[in-house]
Amino acid sequence: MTRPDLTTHIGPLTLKNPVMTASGTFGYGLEFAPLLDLHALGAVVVKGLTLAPRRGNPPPRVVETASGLLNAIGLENPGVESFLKEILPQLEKYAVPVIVNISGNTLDEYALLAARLNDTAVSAVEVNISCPNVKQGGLVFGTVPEQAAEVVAAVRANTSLPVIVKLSPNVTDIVGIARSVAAAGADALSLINTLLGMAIDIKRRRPVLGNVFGGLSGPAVKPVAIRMVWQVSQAVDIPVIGMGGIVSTEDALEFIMAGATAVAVGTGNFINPQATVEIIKGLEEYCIKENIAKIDDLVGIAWKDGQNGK
Amino acid sequence: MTRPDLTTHIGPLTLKNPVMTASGTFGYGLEFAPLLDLHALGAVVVKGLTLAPRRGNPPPRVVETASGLLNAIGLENPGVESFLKEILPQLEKYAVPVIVNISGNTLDEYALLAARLNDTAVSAVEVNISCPNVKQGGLVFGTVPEQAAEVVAAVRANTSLPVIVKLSPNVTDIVGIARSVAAAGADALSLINTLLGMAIDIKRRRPVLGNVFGGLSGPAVKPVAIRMVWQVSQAVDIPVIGMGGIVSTEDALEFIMAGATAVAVGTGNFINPQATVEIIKGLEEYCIKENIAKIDDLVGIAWKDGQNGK
Amino acid sequence: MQRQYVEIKNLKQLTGRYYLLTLAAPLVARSVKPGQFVQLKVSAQLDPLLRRPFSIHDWCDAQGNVEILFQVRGKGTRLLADRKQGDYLDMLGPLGNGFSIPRAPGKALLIGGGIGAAPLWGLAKSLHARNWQVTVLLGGAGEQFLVRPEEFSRWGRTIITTDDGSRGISGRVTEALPLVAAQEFDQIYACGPKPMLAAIYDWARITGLPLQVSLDEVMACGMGVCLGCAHPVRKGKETVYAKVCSQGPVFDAREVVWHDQA
Amino acid sequence: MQRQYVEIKNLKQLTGRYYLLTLAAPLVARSVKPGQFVQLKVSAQLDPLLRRPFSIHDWCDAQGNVEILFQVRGKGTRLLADRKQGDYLDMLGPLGNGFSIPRAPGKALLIGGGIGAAPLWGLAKSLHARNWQVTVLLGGAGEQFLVRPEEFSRWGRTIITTDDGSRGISGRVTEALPLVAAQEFDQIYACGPKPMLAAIYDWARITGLPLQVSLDEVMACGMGVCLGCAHPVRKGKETVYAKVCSQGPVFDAREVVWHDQA
Ligand SMILES: Cc1cc2nc3c(=O)[nH]c(=O)nc-3n(C[C@H](O)[C@H](O)[C@H](O)COP(=O)(O)OP(=O)(O)OC[C@H]3O[C@@H](n4cnc5c(N)ncnc54)[C@H](O)[C@@H]3O)c2cc1C
Ligand SMILES: Cc1cc2nc3c(=O)[nH]c(=O)nc-3n(C[C@H](O)[C@H](O)[C@H](O)COP(=O)(O)OP(=O)(O)OC[C@H]3O[C@@H](n4cnc5c(N)ncnc54)[C@H](O)[C@@H]3O)c2cc1C
Ligand SMILES: Cc1cc2nc3c(=O)[nH]c(=O)nc-3n(C[C@H](O)[C@H](O)[C@H](O)COP(=O)(O)O)c2cc1C
Ligand SMILES: Cc1cc2nc3c(=O)[nH]c(=O)nc-3n(C[C@H](O)[C@H](O)[C@H](O)COP(=O)(O)O)c2cc1C
Ligand code: FES
Ligand code: FES
Repeated sequence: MTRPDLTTHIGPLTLKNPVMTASGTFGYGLEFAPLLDLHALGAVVVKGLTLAPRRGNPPPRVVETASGLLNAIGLENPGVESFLKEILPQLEKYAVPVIVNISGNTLDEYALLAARLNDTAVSAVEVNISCPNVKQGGLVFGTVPEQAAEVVAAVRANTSLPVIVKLSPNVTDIVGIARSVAAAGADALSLINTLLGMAIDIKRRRPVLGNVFGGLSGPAVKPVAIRMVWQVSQAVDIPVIGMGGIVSTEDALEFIMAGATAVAVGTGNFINPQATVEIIKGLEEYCIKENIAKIDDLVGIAWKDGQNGK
Repeated sequence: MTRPDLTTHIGPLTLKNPVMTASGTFGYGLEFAPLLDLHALGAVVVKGLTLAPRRGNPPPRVVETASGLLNAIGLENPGVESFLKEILPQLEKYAVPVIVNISGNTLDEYALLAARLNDTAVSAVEVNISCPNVKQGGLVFGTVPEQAAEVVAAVRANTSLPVIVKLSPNVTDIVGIARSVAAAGADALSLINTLLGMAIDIKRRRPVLGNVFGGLSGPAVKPVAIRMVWQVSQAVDIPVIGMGGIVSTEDALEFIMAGATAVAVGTGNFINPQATVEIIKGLEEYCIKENIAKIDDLVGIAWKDGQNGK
Repeated sequence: MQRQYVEIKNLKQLTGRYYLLTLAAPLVARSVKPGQFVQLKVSAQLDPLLRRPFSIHDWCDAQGNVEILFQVRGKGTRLLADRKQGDYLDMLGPLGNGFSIPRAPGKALLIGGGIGAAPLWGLAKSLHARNWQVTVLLGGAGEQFLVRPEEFSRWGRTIITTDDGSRGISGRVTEALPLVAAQEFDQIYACGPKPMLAAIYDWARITGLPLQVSLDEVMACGMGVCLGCAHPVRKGKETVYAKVCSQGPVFDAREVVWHDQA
Repeated sequence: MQRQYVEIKNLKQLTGRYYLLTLAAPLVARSVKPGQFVQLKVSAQLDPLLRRPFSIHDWCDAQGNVEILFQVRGKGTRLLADRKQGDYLDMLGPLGNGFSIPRAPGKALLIGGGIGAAPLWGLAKSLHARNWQVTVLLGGAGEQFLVRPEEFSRWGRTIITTDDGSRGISGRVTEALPLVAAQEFDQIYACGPKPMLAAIYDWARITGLPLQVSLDEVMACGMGVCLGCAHPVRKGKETVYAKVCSQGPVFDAREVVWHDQA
C-alpha cells in the first residue's frame, strides 16, 4: 500500500499530520528540539501568551492525582513582545506551523494580542477563553456563550490568521458554547482545556496548590474530553482539535473517531516527551494496517457509521 | 486517649460515624453482609429507586478508564414497592440507617416516591437530580437551579424524612445549584454524582457503552469532587456529604478537611469491598494519633484555618 | 465469598500467552464449585483500577491450592504475569454459581474455545470423579491457544481443532461438532467466545439436550451490586437483564437471549 | 539530554529505606555533572502518572554506569524499589545545571541532610579528583537516614550528626556548624530540606562565602516546559520565579528567596 495521507485541514490551515502539542505543555517547542524532529509535528502550540509579562502563581503549582495532573501555573509568560522578538525567530527555523495561544482579562487585551500577531510568522491563534473577565466580576469568558462570542468576535476583527477557540469544559452545555463561538467566526475549536479541581494536603490541612484551585489534565479526564468532542463535532461545521489525556496512538484514534480532525498531546509530553512523534508514527502504521487511505476518513467515524448517537 | 467521637449529624439524622456508601455501588447492602459488619457503617445508601421497575440500559454497561470507571446502568431497579416489600425487611435487621436514593423523570414521580417512603423503616431520602426532565425536553433537573429547587420542594412537601439532595457535577456553577436547593428545603447535600463521559472502542469504531454516554467515577474524578465540596461547603449552611473517588482513609480525610461532614465510598467498593469499614477504622486511628477528640473538628479545617481560599 | 490475601505458590508460562497461577487458598479450595470464579486485584496502584475476573481452573483441597489459567490480554493480565512466586494477591471469591452436575452419572460433552476451556478443566475433573463419561472438544486459534491439549485426555476422549490447522483438525471448534452426535449426551457444557456459544446452542437445541454455557461479560464488582455485567435472558415471555457475575456466569443456554443485545 | 531505556544492573537496599540503583547508561555516564538529575518512569501504568526526579549519585564512565541513591517515600519510589536486576527503565536526562566547581582547587564544605546527601557523593568525588580538600557534614533523622556514612570519609573529613543521636553528634546537621569555621572554606555546597538550607545560608552569609544549594521542588516535566517547579529568586530588585528543573536545581544561595513564598 502507498503511504497513507495524514494531511489535515484546520480551517484555512493545512497540517502535514493531525498531531499537535497542547498549549502550556510543550514550552515554546525549542526545549524539545534535542529529543525530536519539530518539523515532523502537525503544529506546535506554544504556552499561553498575554500582552504583558506575567509571573504566575505562587508554588506549589503542580500536584499529581490519580492518572492526572493538577496545575496552577497562572499563565506565567514573558509577554507577547518578548515572544516575538526572542523566541519566534528561533522557532521559525524549524519550519513547523506555530500556533500561539492567547489569554486576556478584557476584550481589549484579546483584540490587541490578535492584532499584534497578525503579519508575523505565526500560523494561527488559539484563543484561550478559560480566563476570568475582570470587567464582569471574574466570571470566566468561556462559561457564558455571549461573552465567549464577544471574545471571538474581537479576535476575528483584528486578525487575518485562522482563529482557533479553546473551550473550557467546566460548563453545563458545551454544545451551546461551541455553537455560539462558531457563529462568532471561529475557524476551529480546541477542546478540552482543564477541569477545575483541587487537592488537600492532609499533613498541612491546607490546599496543596498555592493558588488553591488548579486545572486537571491527563488520562483521568479523557472520558470527559471524548464525550465533548463527540457532542461538539456533531453540532458544528468547523473542525475540532481534540485533547485531554492523550498518551498513545490508541488515545489519538479514540479522539479522531469521536470527531476530532486533529489532536493535541498535553500532559502526555511530560510522561513521554517523544509522545507526539510516536503517535504520528502510530497513526501512519494504523492506517497502513487497516487499509485507510486518508486519516480524514476516520474523523467522526464512530457517529458517522451506524445510527447517530445521543 | 479516650476513643475519638466519630458521631456525625446529617440534618436531623445522627450517624455513628461519617462513612456511608454511595448509591448504586453497594447494591442493597445485603450483598456485603458476608464481608463486613453492616451495623458498623454510618449509613447504607441503596441503589437508586424509581416508582416502577426499570430494566436498565443495554450492555456493555461499564468500562474501565484511567483510574476511573464509566457506567451506564440506566437505573435498573425493581421499583419502590418491591424494595419495600422484599428488600427493606431484610435490611432492617442490621440496624444500620438506610438511606434511599430516588430518581424520577417528572416532579410527580419524585413526589410520589417521597410520599411512599414516609412512615417506613427508611432513615432519609437522597434525591438524585441527575435525571432528565421528560417534560422539559430531557434537560437534566440538576443542571438548572430552578428545576432542581422544584424537585426538592416537591420531595420536601411529601415527606417528614430528612431530605438529602445529590448534585450533578456537570454544571458551570455548582454553588448556584447548591444554594437554590438549600433554599428549597434540603437538609443536606451529596456531591458529586458522576461526570458525563464516554469511550470509543477503536476496534469496533463505535462507542463502548450500549448507551453511548456514561458516568465517570473513581479516583480520576476526586480533584473535581474535592473542589466542589470545598466551594459548596463554604456557600451553604447545611452539611455536605462528599464523594468521588474515595478508596482510602487519606481520601476520606481530604474530603472532610475540604468541608464534608460525611463521606461516601462508591467505586471504591468494587476495588475493595471492605473499604468502608477499613476507612472507619482508619479515621479512628488518625484521630487518636493526631489527638482529635471529635471528627467534626476536622470538617472544613482546610478553609476554616488560615485565610479563606478563593 | 471471602476477601483475602493469598500467596502465589507458583506461576508458570504454559504457552506464548497462557500462564498457570497456583495460589495458596485453602478456604476456597475446600468450597469451590467448577465454573465459579475469583476477582483478583492485579496491582496496588489505581491504574488498572478494577479487579479482574478469572475462572477457577483447578483446586486441591489437600494442598489448599487453587489454580487460575490465564491469557495475557491487556495491562492487567500483563501485570499478573509479571508477579513472582511468594508475592501476595488480594483475592475475592469464590464468586458466581458454577456449573451444575446432575446427580446421576451419564455422558457429558465439554466444548471449550481458546481460554474459555480454562474452567472446563475443573469441570472435567469433577465429572470424572463422579463417574461421568467425558468427551472434550478443545479449539483454539492456533496451537498456542489450546488449554493443556496433552493433558485433557486424562478426563476422557479429547478432540482438538485449531483455526490455523497447527494442531488437530483444521477449523473452528464448532466444525468438529459433526464428529460427535448430540443425542449421545446427557449434558453439554460450553465456554468460549459468544458466537461460538450461539452456534453450539443452535446445534444443541435441535436435540433438546441441556446445554450449560459460561458467559463472559465485562465486570466491575463481580458480586452482584453494580449491575454492570448485564446480559439479556428470557424470563417467561419477557426479556430481562441477568447479572452474569452473581446469577451466572453459567446459564442454561435456553434462557440466554442470543441474537438480540437489547 | 536523552530519553532512553536503561537496564538495571544492580539494585540493593542500603538501609531500611535507602536503595542504591545502578543503571547501564554510558551516554549519561560520559557527560554528567555532579548535581544533575534524571527523570525516571517508575511504572508503565497511568498511576503513578509522572516521572520521578532523582539526582545522579555517582557514575563510572569506564563501566558506563550511573547510580541513583533513593529513599522510599511514596508509591513511585516503592515501585522503583520493587524492580529487579535486568528490568529496563525509561530515563530522561541528564537534566538541570549541576554544581559548579571553581577552577582553582581549594577547600570545600559539603552539607547534606537525609537523602539530600545523595548528590553530594558525586560532587565530593569530583572535587576530590580536582584536588579540592573536602569536608562533609552528614546529617539524618537517625542512623538509617544517613547516606553511606562509612564511605563518605573516602573523600575527606566527615562529621556525622543524627537527630536521635543514634550515630555521631546528637542533633541537627546545622548544630554541627560551629565545629567548622566558615571562613576556612572557599566554597560551600548544601542539599537537604529547605529549612536546613535556609539555616545554612543564614550562617554562611555572615562570612560572605559562596554557597551553592540544590533545591527540591515538585516537578512535572523536569525539562523546563511546564513551569510547575517554580521557586522565587531575586533578579535585581525584583522577585521572579525560576524553574528549579532547568535553571537549577543548583542555585547560588544569595539569589534564592528564602523566607517568602510569594
Ligand atoms: C467470569 C469470567 C471468568 C473469566 N475467566 C478467565 C480465565 O479463567 N482466564 C482468562 O485468561 N481470562 C478469564 N476471563 C477474562 C479476563 O477477565 C480478562 O481477560 C481480563 O480481565 C483482561 O484484563 P486486562 O487488564 O489484561 O485487559 P484490558 O487491558 O482490560 O483489556 C484488553 C483487551 O481485552 C478485552 N477484554 C477485557 N476484559 C474482557 C473480558 N472479560 N472478556 C473479553 N475481553 C475482555 C478488552 O476489551 C480489551 O480489548 C474471565 C472473565 C470473566 C467475566
Ligand atoms: C531535582 C530533584 C532531585 C531529587 N533527587 C533525589 C534523590 O537523589 N534521591 C531521592 O530519594 N529522592 C530525590 N528526590 C525526591 C524524589 O523525587 C521524591 O522522593 C519522589 O519523587 C517521591 O515519589 P513517590 O512516588 O515515592 O512519592 P509520592 O507518592 O509522590 O509522595 C509521597 C510523599 O512524598 C512527598 N514528595 C513527593 N515528591 C517530593 C519531592 N520532590 N520532594 C519532597 N517530597 C516529595 C509527597 O508530598 C508525599 O508526602 C529529588 C527530587 C528533585 C526535585
Ligand atoms: C502545565 C499545564 C499548563 C497549561 N497551560 C495552558 C495555557 O497556557 N493555555 C491553554 O489554553 N491551556 C493550557 N493548558 C491546558 C492544555 O493545553 C490542555 O488543554 C489540557 O491539559 C488537556 O490536555 P492533556 O490532558 O493532554 O494535558 C495547560 C495544561 C498544563 C498541564
Ligand atoms: C455503577 C454505579 C451506579 C451508580 N448508581 C447511582 C444511582 O443509582 N443513583 C445515584 O444517585 N448515583 C449513582 N451512582 C453514583 C455514585 O453514587 C457516586 O455519586 C459516584 O460514583 C462518585 O463516587 P465514586 O467515585 O466513589 O464512585 C452510581 C455509580 C456507579 C459507579
Ligand atoms: S459485575 Fe457488578 S453486578 Fe455483576
Ligand atoms: S518541572 Fe516542568 S518546568 Fe520544571
